[in-house]
Amino acid sequence: MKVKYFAWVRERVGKAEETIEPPATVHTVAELIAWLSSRSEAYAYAFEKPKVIRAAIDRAHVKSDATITGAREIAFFPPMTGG
Amino acid sequence: MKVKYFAWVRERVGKAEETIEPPATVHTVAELIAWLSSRSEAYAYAFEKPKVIRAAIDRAHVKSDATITGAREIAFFPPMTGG
Amino acid sequence: MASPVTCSVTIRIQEDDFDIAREIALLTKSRTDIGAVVSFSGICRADEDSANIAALTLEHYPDMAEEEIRRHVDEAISRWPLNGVTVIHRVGRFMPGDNIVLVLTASQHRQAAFLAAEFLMDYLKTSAPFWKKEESEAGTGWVEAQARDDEAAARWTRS
Amino acid sequence: MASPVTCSVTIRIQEDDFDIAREIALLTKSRTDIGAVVSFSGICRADEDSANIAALTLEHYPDMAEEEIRRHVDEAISRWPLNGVTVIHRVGRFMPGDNIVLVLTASQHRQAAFLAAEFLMDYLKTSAPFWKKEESEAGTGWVEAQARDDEAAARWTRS
Repeated sequence: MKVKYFAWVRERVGKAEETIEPPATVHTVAELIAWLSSRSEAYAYAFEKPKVIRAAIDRAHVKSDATITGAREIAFFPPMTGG
Repeated sequence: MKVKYFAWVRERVGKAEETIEPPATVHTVAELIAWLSSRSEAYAYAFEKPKVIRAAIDRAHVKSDATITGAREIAFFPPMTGG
Repeated sequence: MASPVTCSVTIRIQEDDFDIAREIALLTKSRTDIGAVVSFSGICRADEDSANIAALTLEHYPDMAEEEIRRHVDEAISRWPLNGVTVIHRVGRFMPGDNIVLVLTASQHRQAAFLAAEFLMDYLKTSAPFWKKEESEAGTGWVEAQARDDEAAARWTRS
Repeated sequence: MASPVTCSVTIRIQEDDFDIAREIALLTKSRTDIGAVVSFSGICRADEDSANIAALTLEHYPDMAEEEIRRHVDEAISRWPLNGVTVIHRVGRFMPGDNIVLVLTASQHRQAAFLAAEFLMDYLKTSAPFWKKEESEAGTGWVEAQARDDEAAARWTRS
């Protein structure tokens, strides 16, 4: 699946998007964040406060307990500050 | 004192303004309306529903019990419908 | 200490149309302390209470109208931190689609700008000495004041 | 029977500046059923929390941003009788005084236009995927979300 990062999540991870293949044990957004955090210090830094991170699956806001099954595109970003 | 009429009050009275000298027994806006109403059918028609009529003394809204003593300009008009 | 907000005020009663972009530019020009500008324009509609409006005539009490608007602008400035307020009310005869009134408010934050614009419009409707006369299929007559406008204005009353 | 309100919708995310007068003209042109137009423009300020802002960069999630705005415009149309809605959000790098966002709402009556514009702005602030980065004397950093914006958005929640 494709993962996108925005704002300071993107800066900390060090890339804007990538394609990942999480193990089958990763079912939810929260589990995906935990798995990504285990990959490197950069990810661990980006997701150090998981409660602050917002997520979207296929361009719609989701909560951290949302399932990632069937997702084509998952995005992670800080709280929005537009307008 | 000068009296001004606006909107349908003006149309019913038949003039936009005039100078009047009410008797010394007329102290309040309500008494002035009663005195004007007694002058002719046109005035009586204009002021037939005195509760609907709004008044201003020297360009500030007043209630019907306001004193007219010292007033230079009194205006009568229906509820406002601007904006 | 924050420097006090300076609020520029423009009030005009005129027959001519207004240009919203020009008025906004005048209000915001060479200032960088404004974060939010709200504009309200009131337009002559063709359909009022299902009658077909052909034209609308606005009559006013010239001197009092400007004083009354100024009192309410001052009140708005005392309630919200505003950087600028513009009120333009047209008078004369209007066709459907014509502009009638413009209220512009500028502030650092959007809530103040929105609230001040609503406050000013509610008071213009119920308290500024303007009167509308409609020409429609059903004849010509003075517009009656709406209870909903009085209710809208009443919500700003401070006890 | 009153004919159903038709609401024209324009949503754009762009680097270029917008022209409020042009957008209002597009929304109201050759219509005579609109009585009220509210515009909100959000402008880059020089002073945010007493730091001196030199520039602001707006980043966004392109596809989601437009979909998210459209969802909220549809929600606004379902809540209030609107004749037209325009939302333009700029992205890129801005200087103090530059326009950032425009929300236009048109309706028969002013209350619907005001409420819909406030609703859309509250949701743009908290729910549309845009992020601001500030360059100031104190350095460069991402703007933090404001609790007051979440509170403003929460008042529209229907139980």
